Amino acid sequence: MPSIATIALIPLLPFAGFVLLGIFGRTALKKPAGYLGTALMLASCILALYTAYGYFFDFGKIHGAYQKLVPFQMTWLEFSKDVSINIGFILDPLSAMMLVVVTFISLMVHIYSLSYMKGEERFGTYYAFLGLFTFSMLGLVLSSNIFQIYIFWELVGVSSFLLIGFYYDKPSAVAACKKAFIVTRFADLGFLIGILVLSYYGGTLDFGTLIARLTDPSSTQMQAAVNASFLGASALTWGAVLVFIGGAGKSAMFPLHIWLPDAMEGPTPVSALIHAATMVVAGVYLVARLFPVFAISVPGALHVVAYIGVVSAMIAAVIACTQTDIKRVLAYSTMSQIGFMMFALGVSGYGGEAGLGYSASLFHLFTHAMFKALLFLGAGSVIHFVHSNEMKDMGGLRKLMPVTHITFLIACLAIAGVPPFAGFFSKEEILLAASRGNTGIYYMALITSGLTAFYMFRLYFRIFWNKEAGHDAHHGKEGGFALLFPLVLLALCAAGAGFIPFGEYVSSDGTPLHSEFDPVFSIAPVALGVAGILLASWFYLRANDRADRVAASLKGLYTAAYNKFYIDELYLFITKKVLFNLVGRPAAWIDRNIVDGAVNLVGNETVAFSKLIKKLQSGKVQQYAIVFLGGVLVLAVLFIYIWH
Amino acid sequence: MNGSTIIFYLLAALTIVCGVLSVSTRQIFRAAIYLIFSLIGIAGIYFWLDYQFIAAVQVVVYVGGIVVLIIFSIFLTQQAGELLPKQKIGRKIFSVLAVFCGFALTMVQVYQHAFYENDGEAVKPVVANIGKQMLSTKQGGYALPFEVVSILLLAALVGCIVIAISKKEETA
Amino acid sequence: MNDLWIIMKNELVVTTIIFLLLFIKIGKGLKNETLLPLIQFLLLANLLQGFFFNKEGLLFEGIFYSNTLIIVQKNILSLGVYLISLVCSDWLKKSPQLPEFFILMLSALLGMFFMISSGNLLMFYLSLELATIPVAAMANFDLHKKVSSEAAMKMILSSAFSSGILLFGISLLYGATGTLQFAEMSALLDGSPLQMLAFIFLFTAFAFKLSVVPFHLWTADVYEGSPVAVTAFLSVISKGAVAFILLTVLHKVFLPMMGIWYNLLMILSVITMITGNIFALRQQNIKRFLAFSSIAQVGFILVGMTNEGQLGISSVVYFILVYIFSNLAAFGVASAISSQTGKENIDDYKGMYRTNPFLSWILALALFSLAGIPPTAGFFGKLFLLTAGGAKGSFWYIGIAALNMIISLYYYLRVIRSVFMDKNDAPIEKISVGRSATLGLLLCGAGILAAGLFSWIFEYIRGILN
Amino acid sequence: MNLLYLIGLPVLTAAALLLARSKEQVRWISFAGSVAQLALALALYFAFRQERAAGNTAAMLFDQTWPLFKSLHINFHVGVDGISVAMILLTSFVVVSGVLVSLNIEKMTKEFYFLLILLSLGAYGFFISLDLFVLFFFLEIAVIPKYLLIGIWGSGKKEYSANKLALMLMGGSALVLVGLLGLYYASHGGTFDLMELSHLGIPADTQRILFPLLFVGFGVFTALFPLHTWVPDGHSSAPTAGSMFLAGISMKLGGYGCLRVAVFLLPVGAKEYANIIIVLSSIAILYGAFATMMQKDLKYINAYSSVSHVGFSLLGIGMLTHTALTGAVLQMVSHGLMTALFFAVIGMVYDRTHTRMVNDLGGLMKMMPFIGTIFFIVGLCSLGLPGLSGFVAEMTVFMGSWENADLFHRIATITACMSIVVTAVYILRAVGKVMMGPVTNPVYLTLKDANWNEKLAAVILLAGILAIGLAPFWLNDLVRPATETIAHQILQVTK
Amino acid sequence: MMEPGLYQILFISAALFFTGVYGFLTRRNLITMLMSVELILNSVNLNFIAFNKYLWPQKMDGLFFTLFVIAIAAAEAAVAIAIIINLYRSHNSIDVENAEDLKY
Repeated sequence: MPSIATIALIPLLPFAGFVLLGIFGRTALKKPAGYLGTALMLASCILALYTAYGYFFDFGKIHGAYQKLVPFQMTWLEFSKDVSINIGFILDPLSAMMLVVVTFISLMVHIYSLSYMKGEERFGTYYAFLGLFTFSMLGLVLSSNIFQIYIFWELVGVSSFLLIGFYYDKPSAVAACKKAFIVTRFADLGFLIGILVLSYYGGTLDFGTLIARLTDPSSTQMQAAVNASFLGASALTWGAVLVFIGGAGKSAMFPLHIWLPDAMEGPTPVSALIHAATMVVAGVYLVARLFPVFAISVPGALHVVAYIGVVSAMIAAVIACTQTDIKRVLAYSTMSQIGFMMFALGVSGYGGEAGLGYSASLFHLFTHAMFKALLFLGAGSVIHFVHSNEMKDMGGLRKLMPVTHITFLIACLAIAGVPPFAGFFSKEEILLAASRGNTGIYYMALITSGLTAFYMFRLYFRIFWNKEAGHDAHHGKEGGFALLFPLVLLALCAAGAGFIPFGEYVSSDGTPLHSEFDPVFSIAPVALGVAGILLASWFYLRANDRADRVAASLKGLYTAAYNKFYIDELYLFITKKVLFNLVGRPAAWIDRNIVDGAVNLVGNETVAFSKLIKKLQSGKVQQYAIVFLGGVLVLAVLFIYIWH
Repeated sequence: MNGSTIIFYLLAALTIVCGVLSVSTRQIFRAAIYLIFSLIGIAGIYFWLDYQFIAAVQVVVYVGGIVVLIIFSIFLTQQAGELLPKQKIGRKIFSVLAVFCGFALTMVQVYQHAFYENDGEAVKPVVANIGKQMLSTKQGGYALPFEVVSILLLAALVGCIVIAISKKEETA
Repeated sequence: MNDLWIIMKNELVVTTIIFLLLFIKIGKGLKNETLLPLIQFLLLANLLQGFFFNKEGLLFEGIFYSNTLIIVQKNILSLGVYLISLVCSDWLKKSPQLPEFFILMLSALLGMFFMISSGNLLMFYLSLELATIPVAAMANFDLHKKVSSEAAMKMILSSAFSSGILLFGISLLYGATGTLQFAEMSALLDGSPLQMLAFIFLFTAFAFKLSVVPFHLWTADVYEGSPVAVTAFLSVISKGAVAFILLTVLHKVFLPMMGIWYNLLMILSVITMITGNIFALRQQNIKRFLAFSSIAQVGFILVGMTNEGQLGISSVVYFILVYIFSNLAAFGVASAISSQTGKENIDDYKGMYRTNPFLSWILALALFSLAGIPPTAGFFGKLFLLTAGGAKGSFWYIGIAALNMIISLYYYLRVIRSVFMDKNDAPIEKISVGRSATLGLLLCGAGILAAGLFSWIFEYIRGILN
Repeated sequence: MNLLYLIGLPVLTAAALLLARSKEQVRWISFAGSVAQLALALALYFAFRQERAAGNTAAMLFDQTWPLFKSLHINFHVGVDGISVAMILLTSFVVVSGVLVSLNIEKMTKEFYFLLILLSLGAYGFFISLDLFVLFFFLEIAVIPKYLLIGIWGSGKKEYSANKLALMLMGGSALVLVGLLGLYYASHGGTFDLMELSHLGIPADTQRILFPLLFVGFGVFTALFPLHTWVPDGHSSAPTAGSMFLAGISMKLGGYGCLRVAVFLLPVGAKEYANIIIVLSSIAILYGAFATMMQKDLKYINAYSSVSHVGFSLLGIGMLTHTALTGAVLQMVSHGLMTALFFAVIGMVYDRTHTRMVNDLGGLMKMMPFIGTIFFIVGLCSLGLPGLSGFVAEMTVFMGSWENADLFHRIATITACMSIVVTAVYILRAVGKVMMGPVTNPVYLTLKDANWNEKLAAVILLAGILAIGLAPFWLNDLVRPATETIAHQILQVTK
Repeated sequence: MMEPGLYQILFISAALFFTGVYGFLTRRNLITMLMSVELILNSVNLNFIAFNKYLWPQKMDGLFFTLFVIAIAAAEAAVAIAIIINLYRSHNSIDVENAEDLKY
């Protein structure tokens, strides 16, 4: 088992990068910022690989099952004797796998950015932010305490904010980062309340204890949680659903997904890191982390997860077919793929064969990280080349950017589920799990995977084929080594990662799950995928107006999808019209005019009263004497007759 | 009904009627004269009560001193023959009301009060007794108040002089 | 008989000074520049002698008595007079009748001394008049000012009216009890309606002197019209003296009727505080402003007086000491300004801090003390008064008193705001404060701070009563 | 550790200021004095820890008594527990940075610093006194400096704001005064001593009368809804250091008083009125946040957000559980540091751009990265980001609140939680408008970043925020035993 | 008709007292107001003498009180008249309503 320091260094090295570059990144360390950040990340990645390797092949497996190890824990904030926020590390298959994914992708992005972000004025700051993000994400995956997750959850949110808003003088970027933060924050509210509920009934914030208590029907905590009900659902269900809301926000599940497409305002490598490979899967990770509770104690909540997942997957896929900004297409695709992961969890059971969905989901998470990061980085390479995000500015780039082209194609094949690329295996398992769990979801998923192939190849064709490249494009050059190296490396992974026997290592209860490959079952999805690709090539391989005609014939649906089903507008209506105008403005008005007005009124009335009674002091000495005499008489009568 | 009673009521009538006239007449000299008669009436009552010394003092100080002072000041300040200005009717009504209430209240209390009946041996209010006690420092002596009053008179004198006499410096 | 000289020492010293001044006046006319320091020295001597060779005792069969508390009270008054002679020296220097002024003032002081020491209603009445009539004459000392004589007229007539009612009350009391001696009277009070009537008649005279609402109406007019030194004397010394004797009268003589005067004081103090405060809100003239503020302060004094125990007495005495410092500081500043620029309006004070920081700070200190803000002594004074007043557990009562502190703060802050915050293109020019006035103001300022922070002052007063 | 140093030091500083001859001297004396305060506060903290570690479990440490008004049983009784130490630390941090940011004050420099130091004197005295009379004395001492600071050095409708502040605060202290006198008489023995009073068992009926007086009275100081209206006006008109002191120290006097006097001495009253407190503070939290959303002036934004944030500590007090009370204290400390820093930054922005209107500003990050960064960090602290103090405090309050299991408390807690979203909205709006986006005014392009003194001030406060945010356990360990004493009082009543 | 005694005298004095008060309240001329005050004081004197005579004859408290009141009345009248004359000089009138500069 690696020493605590080894594990601790995994997140702390990027953090050190953040601190150093945050303070000196503008001045002393501006030039070497990229190398410094990358070097630290490399070290971190190596340590992560070392740890994961050790865990999976050396010390992690005891009695045939992978154990949850907590090598380190310290009390950070004590609420009461039992309930405290502890900062610690948890090592289990889930976190070990995530460590690898996060550090690896992050390293790729670090390297990629060396070239992509070159010449940026805030180059050092950029690397600082990357470091912060990586630190937060690693902290999140290593969390041994539900509140610790929340802490890093928020930190991930803010570093995402920083990175999306990196070009802070662009109003659209500012709007996007605000939106991303606020929407996820809104979801975090659910998470927070969920934590409160779970911790109240579980009597602890520690994952191990919490899960143990809340999955054991005989424990007092469990009984209390099941018996307490609110609006017809048990407290435990509420807690689980609320926690899931938090996950849904971060993972851009419908209807909390609206921030993700806008988040593409950030630098493209950032999108690759955050909005494709790591942060957005935090929701999946969260559900997976609490999976025993979901699966054993609150199947109802798990259904919610499944349906939200599949609906998100489908909606996103439809929207993705209509978008013209290539990063937005990828963003919706990401949302769709995460939907896959979610519903895979949702249809899964706990333990053994029933836990297939769990393994499949995380397997998909793993492969998706590779090919989606690759897609984004490839798209970044294209954008770098043509200086535009719009499809109309692209086309016929295959000869001009050969490496990008090939790697992008591999990624597209992987995501489309074409064997033998990585995506095929993971998606296959998901569909298998769905078909076993819930046929309705299975069919929706099947359609969605067809759509996936279609929109991905739509993207691919429009970038690299479709028409001949414009004249100015010829002068450009594909990026240098730093830009291409990550592409190639990721492409290799995207091509080969599917052969990892994932279930052996990561499963719902820690015991290895042997997944068998069923070629018969694969026919339908593969066929659909190929159909999607062919359809896309029919529309987009050459420049023609077929797509427009079809779009025109499906006008209503197309416009709706193009406008992302008007969900943004709905949000805008709720925030602007309802919150600002109906709550905020009245609150401000009431405060100034009624609450404060009352205070002023008291003051003004006193002064006014003072003016009113000035006549009493008339300056006439005889009147004074009358008052005097009156006072005497009143007092006399008062005390003689009334108040003995 | 004997002579003494008649004299008393005559004196009482004189005192009250002249008092009322003094505060109601619109000619200032007449007011002063009525005041004198009212004060004389009171002196008569003192006399009737066998307090000759006080009666004498009353006549000397009031009639011979204060009222003369008042009349002098009337000379100094009043254009001859002018009627006094009328008071506002509202003020009058209020005053009458207040005064009547006060009077009623006082009299009710006085009549309801059972005054302590005392039949101890009386000290004759003759000049000898008064003089002796006035300058005594023993039981019932009034030497100290006497001194206080003398200082007061001195201070009043100084005050009067400053206020009324020092006209010259003001104009200078 | 030897005791006479010692027990009446304070009075004798004051009398001596009066005669000394009389001789000075009759003899060679000294210039004010030499006379004023001499008078100040005499007053200082008078103040200092009050601390030594004191003796308790009865004289003239109880007409006059003295004890440590009374001596302290007299010393407080002497201190006040001394401070007035300092802080108002700018005005006094210009006064053409300086010796007369002090003869009158000292006569009034003498009257107060006798009043505090009186053990007899006759003596009380005489000394009350002695403490009033000279002051009325003093009010007229700004001979060239119309308002001054108007003020004097209002004062003498009002006080004559008030003393008429007082006398009527005394006569009824005499009829009902047959004695004028305080010591004998207490046992003879049975709370019959006539006695109550007499008591209320008697009480109104105190109320008049203290400016308790509704007997206060003369106050503001007289304060505004009189010379500053007289206003200061009226608002501080004569109020203090009357409050002292009222304490004695209520707590010793009328103790059997406590049920009545407790309620009486409570009602009157509430009305007084509120009226004083509300009128003070809209005043422009600083003297008139201070008049109403002092009315409000009297309301607080009454709050303390409702406590019949030792705390009541000690808090009132202590407060008056504090009040002397605070009010005299305020009047001192007003006097310095009005005697040099003739300005008496609060609006004229705008931007004064820029030109006269010293006066501004003293004024601020004084007003804060009057408002009862720590660390000034006014805070402690007010707090003890309220502590005394709340002893019966009537929360609403101290609640009203505390709320009145807020209103009063409002108008005190108005002055502060004028002085420190408001902009003014033509603020009052730099005023050269004379040496003795500066000394007086500094003494007041020191007193404002020290009287509170040195807790032994209050403890001493309290200790006397045991 | 002699607690009198805490009073003596400001007094000495003030005296030295009076003797100072030039503006430079004034500045350096105040700076040295405030640094000494900081050092003293830290020394106190370590001494306190040492004493506790040595096993001294007395409720109040370092306590000393001198008779003051013996006949009234008023003593100068001082002592500290964890809450006081935390507050003293907070005060010293704010004082140092307040002095630092105002080094460029030219108008009546000496008076300015004199008042600042006087204010700090009031705060220290308040936090260490264990005698209610003395406590009240120091409470009121702190009012007038605020009035003058706003009225003389303020901006906008400063006289109005200053008046309002002084009158409302004095109104609050008038209520406190009545309450204190009530306690004095309720105790028969006639004592103002906090610890003695806490053992007396004041009758429930009396508590019912006194609790609202004391709580509302102190509540005015800490912006208890609906008596908070002095906050926006006062803060917005005050000079930078004034706002910092006002929000960072002065508002804490009220919270501390609510806890230490009202709740601690009158647990029955607290129990009975807890629901009202909870309702009011929940309203304040959410309503303050919504009102903040609509503000256009940066200072108003922070002032209203203070109303909302202080609501958390009142909510914590109202919840009456041990954790919630701890959270309330943590929130006081956190909010003090945070809001002082926020005002400092707003002041820096204002000094440069001469406007505080959000809509007029834009893109300042480019010219002043340091100020921008601090602005951003403090914004994050305000919206409760982990790693910064706000998170720790708010979460403790939430956790503590959630311990009350009935629906009413649940709803109140959720209401309070909801504010974290609204807070995010207005904070990001402010940050987005002011620091990010295109530069709205070409004049801004020439602006300079923070000076050394401003930087130092910001760093000091930031250090505090981070110290709590990253390692809350030291503060938590400090505060928890103290709040336990209070919670114990309440628990006893329940039994 | 009753035998004259204490109550009759008290009646007279009270009547005189309130007559004086009435005069004080309604007379606009300052000198006549002063005269009203004299009436008030005299009524009090009458009271004292009556009480002394009928109720407490062993001592002469009432009598002395009366004597001193007379003395003080003289002093008060003197000062008042001085003030009135001074007022007359500056206002050219002794109407009380003409001296109302100080108000509100």
